[in-house]
Amino acid sequence: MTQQPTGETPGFGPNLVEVFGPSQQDGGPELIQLLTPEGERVHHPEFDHDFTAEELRGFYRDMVLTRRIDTEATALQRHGELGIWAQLLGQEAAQIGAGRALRPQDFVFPTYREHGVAWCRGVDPLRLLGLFRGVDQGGWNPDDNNFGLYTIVIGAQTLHATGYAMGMQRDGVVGTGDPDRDAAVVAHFGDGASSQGDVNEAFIFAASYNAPVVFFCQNNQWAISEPIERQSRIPLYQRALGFGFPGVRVDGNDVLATYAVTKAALQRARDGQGPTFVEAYTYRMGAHTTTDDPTRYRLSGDVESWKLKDPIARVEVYLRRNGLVDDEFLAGIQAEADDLGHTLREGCKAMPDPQPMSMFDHVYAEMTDELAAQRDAYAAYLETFEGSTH
Amino acid sequence: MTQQPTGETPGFGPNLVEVFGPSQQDGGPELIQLLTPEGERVHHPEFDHDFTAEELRGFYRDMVLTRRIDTEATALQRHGELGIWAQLLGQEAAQIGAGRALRPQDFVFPTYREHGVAWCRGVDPLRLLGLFRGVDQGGWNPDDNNFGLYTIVIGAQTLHATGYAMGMQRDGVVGTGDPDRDAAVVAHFGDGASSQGDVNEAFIFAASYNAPVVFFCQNNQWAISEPIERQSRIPLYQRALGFGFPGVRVDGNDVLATYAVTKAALQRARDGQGPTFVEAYTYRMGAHTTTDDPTRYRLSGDVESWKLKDPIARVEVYLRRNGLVDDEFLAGIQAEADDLGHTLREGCKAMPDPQPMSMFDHVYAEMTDELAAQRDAYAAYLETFEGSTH
Amino acid sequence: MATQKITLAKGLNMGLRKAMEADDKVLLMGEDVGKLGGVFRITDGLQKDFGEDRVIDSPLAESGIVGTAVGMAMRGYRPVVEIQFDGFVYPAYDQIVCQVAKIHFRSQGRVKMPIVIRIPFGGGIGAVEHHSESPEAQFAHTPGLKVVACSNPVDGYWMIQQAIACDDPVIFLEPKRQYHADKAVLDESVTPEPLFTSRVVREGNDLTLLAYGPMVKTALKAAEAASGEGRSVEVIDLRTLSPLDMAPVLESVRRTGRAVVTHEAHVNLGMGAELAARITEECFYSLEAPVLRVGGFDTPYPPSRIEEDYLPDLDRVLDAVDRSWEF
Amino acid sequence: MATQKITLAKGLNMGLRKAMEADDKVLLMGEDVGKLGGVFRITDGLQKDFGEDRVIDSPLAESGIVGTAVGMAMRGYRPVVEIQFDGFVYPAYDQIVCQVAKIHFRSQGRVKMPIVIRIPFGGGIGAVEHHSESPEAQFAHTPGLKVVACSNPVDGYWMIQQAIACDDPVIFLEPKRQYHADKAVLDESVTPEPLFTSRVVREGNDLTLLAYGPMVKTALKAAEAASGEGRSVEVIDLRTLSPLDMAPVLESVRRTGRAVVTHEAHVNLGMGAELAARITEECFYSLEAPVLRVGGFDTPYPPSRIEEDYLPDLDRVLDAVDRSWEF
Ligand SMILES: Cc1ncc(C[n+]2csc(CCOP(=O)(O)OP(=O)(O)O)c2C)c(N)n1
Ligand SMILES: Cc1ncc(C[n+]2csc(CCOP(=O)(O)OP(=O)(O)O)c2C)c(N)n1
Ligand SMILES: [Mg+2]
Ligand SMILES: [Mg+2]
Repeated sequence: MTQQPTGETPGFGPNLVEVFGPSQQDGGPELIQLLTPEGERVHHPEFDHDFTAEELRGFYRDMVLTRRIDTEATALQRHGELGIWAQLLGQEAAQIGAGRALRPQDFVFPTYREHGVAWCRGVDPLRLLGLFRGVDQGGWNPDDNNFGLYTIVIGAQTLHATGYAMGMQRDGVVGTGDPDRDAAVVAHFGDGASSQGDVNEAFIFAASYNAPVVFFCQNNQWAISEPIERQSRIPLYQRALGFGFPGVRVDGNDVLATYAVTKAALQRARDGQGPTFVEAYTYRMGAHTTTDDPTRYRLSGDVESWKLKDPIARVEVYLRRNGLVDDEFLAGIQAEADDLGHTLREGCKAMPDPQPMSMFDHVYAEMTDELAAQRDAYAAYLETFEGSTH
Repeated sequence: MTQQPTGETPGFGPNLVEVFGPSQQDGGPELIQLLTPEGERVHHPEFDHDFTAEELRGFYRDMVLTRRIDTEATALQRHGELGIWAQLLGQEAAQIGAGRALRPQDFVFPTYREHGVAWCRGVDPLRLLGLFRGVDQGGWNPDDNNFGLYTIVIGAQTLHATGYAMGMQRDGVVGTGDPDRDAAVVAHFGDGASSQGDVNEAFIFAASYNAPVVFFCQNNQWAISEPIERQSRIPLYQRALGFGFPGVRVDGNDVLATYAVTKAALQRARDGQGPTFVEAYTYRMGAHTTTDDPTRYRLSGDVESWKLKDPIARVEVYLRRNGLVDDEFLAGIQAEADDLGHTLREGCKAMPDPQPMSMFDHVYAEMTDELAAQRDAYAAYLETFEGSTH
Repeated sequence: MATQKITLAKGLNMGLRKAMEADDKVLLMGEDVGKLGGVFRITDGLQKDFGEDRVIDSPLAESGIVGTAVGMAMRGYRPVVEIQFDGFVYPAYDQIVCQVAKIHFRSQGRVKMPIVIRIPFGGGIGAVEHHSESPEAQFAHTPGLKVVACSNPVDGYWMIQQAIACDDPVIFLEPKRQYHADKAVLDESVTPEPLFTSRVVREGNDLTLLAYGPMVKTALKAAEAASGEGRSVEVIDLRTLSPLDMAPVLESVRRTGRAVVTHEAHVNLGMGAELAARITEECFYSLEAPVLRVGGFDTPYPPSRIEEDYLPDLDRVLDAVDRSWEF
Repeated sequence: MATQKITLAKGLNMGLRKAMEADDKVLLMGEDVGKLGGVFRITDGLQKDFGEDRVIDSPLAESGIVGTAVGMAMRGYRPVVEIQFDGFVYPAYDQIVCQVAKIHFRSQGRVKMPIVIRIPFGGGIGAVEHHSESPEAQFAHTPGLKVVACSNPVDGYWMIQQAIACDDPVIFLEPKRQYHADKAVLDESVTPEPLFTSRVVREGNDLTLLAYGPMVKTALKAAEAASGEGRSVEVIDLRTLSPLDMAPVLESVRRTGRAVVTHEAHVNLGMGAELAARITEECFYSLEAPVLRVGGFDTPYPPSRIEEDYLPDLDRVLDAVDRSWEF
């Protein structure tokens, strides 16, 4: 009953399908790729990069450690140490590619799932757990690593990113030609988020002011139980074209391609050429969060087929085949991962609960008398239990 | 400082400007036109229609009478009979073209400026004045003429339109092939409105459900004092392409073209082929409303150049040149317009103020005791002034 | 008709099913309400039985969901919208307060808005930010909306059906931490009270304790505890927040002379403020003490590890009862 | 420094200019704030003098305006946002209550949100729907926001500068029907009171009348009229709605024993409810009558031809004064 287009209607110019094809199973021909799922290095006429062995090993290490953060956190949730966890399994390449393309002066606005980007920015992974453990709502200082706090209201941060980028314009750090000065912003969001008014308004503001922002969408095919088709009937990156700025689709399971494309988009922004939409075409291998049950809404066959496109495996194959790593190197990274896992486990369990009275702190920069009175009354009330079992 | 794109960046594929050019002064080559400003009938390969003399005379009459409604209402505001008035001067062709393309079973969601569409739907023009006089908030029954109430919050009605269209799908009145049954919705909005989250969400819902809705945007170049460039740096109709449905730009000062294009878009919707975006490229010849002062923000030269594209004059030239009207016919319409003006003037002045107590009516379909008590208390209070000068 | 023991989640699910069976204009809309059955499974199985046209998975956009529901209502449907969590209703706030609430008035009664907006609300489930809000006052302040909150499985079953049958828009608040907490016996042969009425859920003579949604359970426990200290506390489950059903409240307070209101929402400008103002105006000479309020503090909802400090609990309610006494 | 007579519109315009001169991080954003100077001309001339980078015409999208202001604030700017009319703030409500209000708390004080959101509010100007709303309670209920309302030209001048200097987000309400109504003498050498304080604007002994924004003028007239009948009414201009400055209010009510609150917003869950609840709790034994509220009725704002019936006026305020007396 909710019919899909049945064909061409006379009178509507170039048939739409010719301009914008429907989303294709494998990401379509427009998918930018530099490393195939089989670990073959391929080249792209517009986006390419000469990766050093060092860089490639770095990506590999980043992805392995990021995956470990994710599996540890998932386990910690199962053991009751976290209330919930938003897994990134399968999205490591998209995040490490995007994260490593940044320069220090760039600024990142994440969702709640950007653990890999946080890693690249140097945020202590333990700090990521606080929100999910319920001990804080973001335990790092955004200005320490130019990495904003996780944002839960879908899409809200894309406007913040655009405003921040407008601030950069006013600070004169865009288009000066000085590579250590020119800066840009990355706004992360998901395929589902692309339906929010805020995200589309962010496109409008960014285009209108030509703001230096890269809209980095991880199309992991799902918004909880809803497939991408509910949000868009054409490839998402094409959304940007209608707002007057470029959009590209990159293989989000290919860290090389994601890196190269994001880097180019960031440079474009820093140069003062405005916003770009990067759709990292990937797949959410796990559940939406640890409380979700994807067996209710998707086929295990789909998941299986995506396993063949694993972002880490293909880099490992490439590195090995080209003799860029040896068993010792790989074992070293595994050891590092084990250490990281251990640190996270211990660190998480040791994370203290906040002081109850801390909820009155930081409601305002300038505390109000009425809130101070409420706080004091509660403190006095709590004192009446002193010594009791309350 | 808010730089515009300075050129091509290597790595971003087909240069954007090749795909989507910047908005062009005269509407650009993509502008669909059937009658030039000089009154020449031209043809279009995709959108055309054989207009009967009857139809053309009808358009002419509609536009003249609509303009009269507008000038009368403007005058009534100057005389203090209306609080404010939203003028449509210059947009008559866009509205009559869109309005006449409707079939009875279609449904229209207007903004606050669709006086011409209301006229086509058979809404008594006097009823339009109530809102602006402050005696009601919409004095007609939407179901009487399938014409919704004026909506003031920018863009809100585009979602209502989409939902209504989804209702039509569920009612089985889309794509049945029965011309008296198949129905569609038109959502009106302005160029400024295209920036609202709601409008973009309406595009998403309409595309996702393939809803039978025509998004009819009157790009009159201004949102109060802000020019279209603040909202979009490419032609507005291209916005739709990024959402996966067709967009076209029609000369909104050409009633023939607007009619033909809207009719085709409506048919597409009724046939179950989903949404279309029609950008009627026009110009707000008057102020935003009677309280606005456009001399503060735009050049009189621009207005002068648009006068040459007057939507009524070109039809008159065409009709006369082809001997389709004579002086008597034109005089008859003038007389009709004078009558209409008279009716509006007298009718407006005679419009009674609402009863104060009516504000308690219709807050709910099922009145609540507490509101009834508030009403009764106020009535009792008013009675204490009975006989006094209150 | 057989009786059965049900949870609140089950009661709501059954009530939705009944409403959909009774009237094929009833539609469900929202994020993940289809195959998944909603993140709380309240719509479990309904898409399977009623089809995708009546149980509609929506794009991820709350304003869009409510805005299209308005259009559906104009076309004669009765949409029931699910907002996934309380904290995500705000993108739809404009459509709710400017459109849903006003269209009947704007149209002089010509256009009805029989929309139900279901919101799982309140805290205490150990969730992250935006998942534990209590936005009721932000809706109750808006004329044109009706606002109700259920507190138990049986009410859930009946109230959702009554809300759907109501020709006015209803904000329907569901205490999410009660979804699976307790079971109650549903006897479908018992005629329910009308929707917009409050209910005395425990009788008492010394103090009137007002609660709704998740706090009713706490209030009942507090009354029980107080009775141990020889204080007879009457508990009223308000059920309807707009309109308020003041008659049983005033009758009670005139008898008891004391009132305490409790809710999870922030105290400042919460429902307690309105109740205190009205009770004081109507029972001025009966009051032995001012109406006291026990609510969430006037801070953002804190990290979940300290949410039990933020939320009013048995002890804080009892403390207010004591303070009322000592006044 | 010379004194001059100014309107409220002029006071705000001058205050904005001062703030922009004092700190080049101060930016203005909003619809039509540039060449047009805003539909009320409050930003008149500022874009000409400070340039398009500091006085920014925004696309027509309120959520976008506030959301980008958040990002600007994160980058160290102090954005002053103009919402064109009260009824158009709701598309931005989500960004305001979930982001602007919470980011300082969320970040444990690491990220400040020095954003001012200016809203011309209230009715009485003969406007169409959505142009006469009083949304203050919907913001005051939200922890993390501060909410103030100015009532006169001199306060307009000082308060807007103080709000911009404040490191917390401030919802700044401007009584639009007062913009051009009256002139007052501005003496810039006089040091203003702090922003978050209320002010006794007329002394009296028999009843305390609380008002803010557009109702201050009406309240003063009512006090004048009451004095003709031998009743000495004290009028307090609340100025700050969140936080409330209760000290002068309580001091006054303890003296007078009676209080009336008036505002244009709907009575139900309006500021009057909170004031009534607090006053009653703090002054229980001083009150001779319950706190009475005179507000807009609990209906949508009606068509303008009957708005004077909807709005509280001199007579309705006096009626409440009488009722308080007769209690
Ligand atoms: C405004 C809002 N509505 C609903 C939610 C609940 N929610 C959390 S994540 C999610 C799906 C997001 O999907 P997507 O944008 O694709 O990101 P992903 O989770 O796949 O990374 C939803 C609906 C929310 N957080 N915010
Ligand atoms: C949500 C909202 N914000 C602001 C306004 C105030 N306003 C009324 S009309 C208008 C400009 C609309 O421009 P456009 O969409 O181009 O329509 P036009 O008036 O040109 O027909 C604005 C900003 C409003 N009505 N609603
Ligand atoms: Mg996703
Ligand atoms: Mg316009």
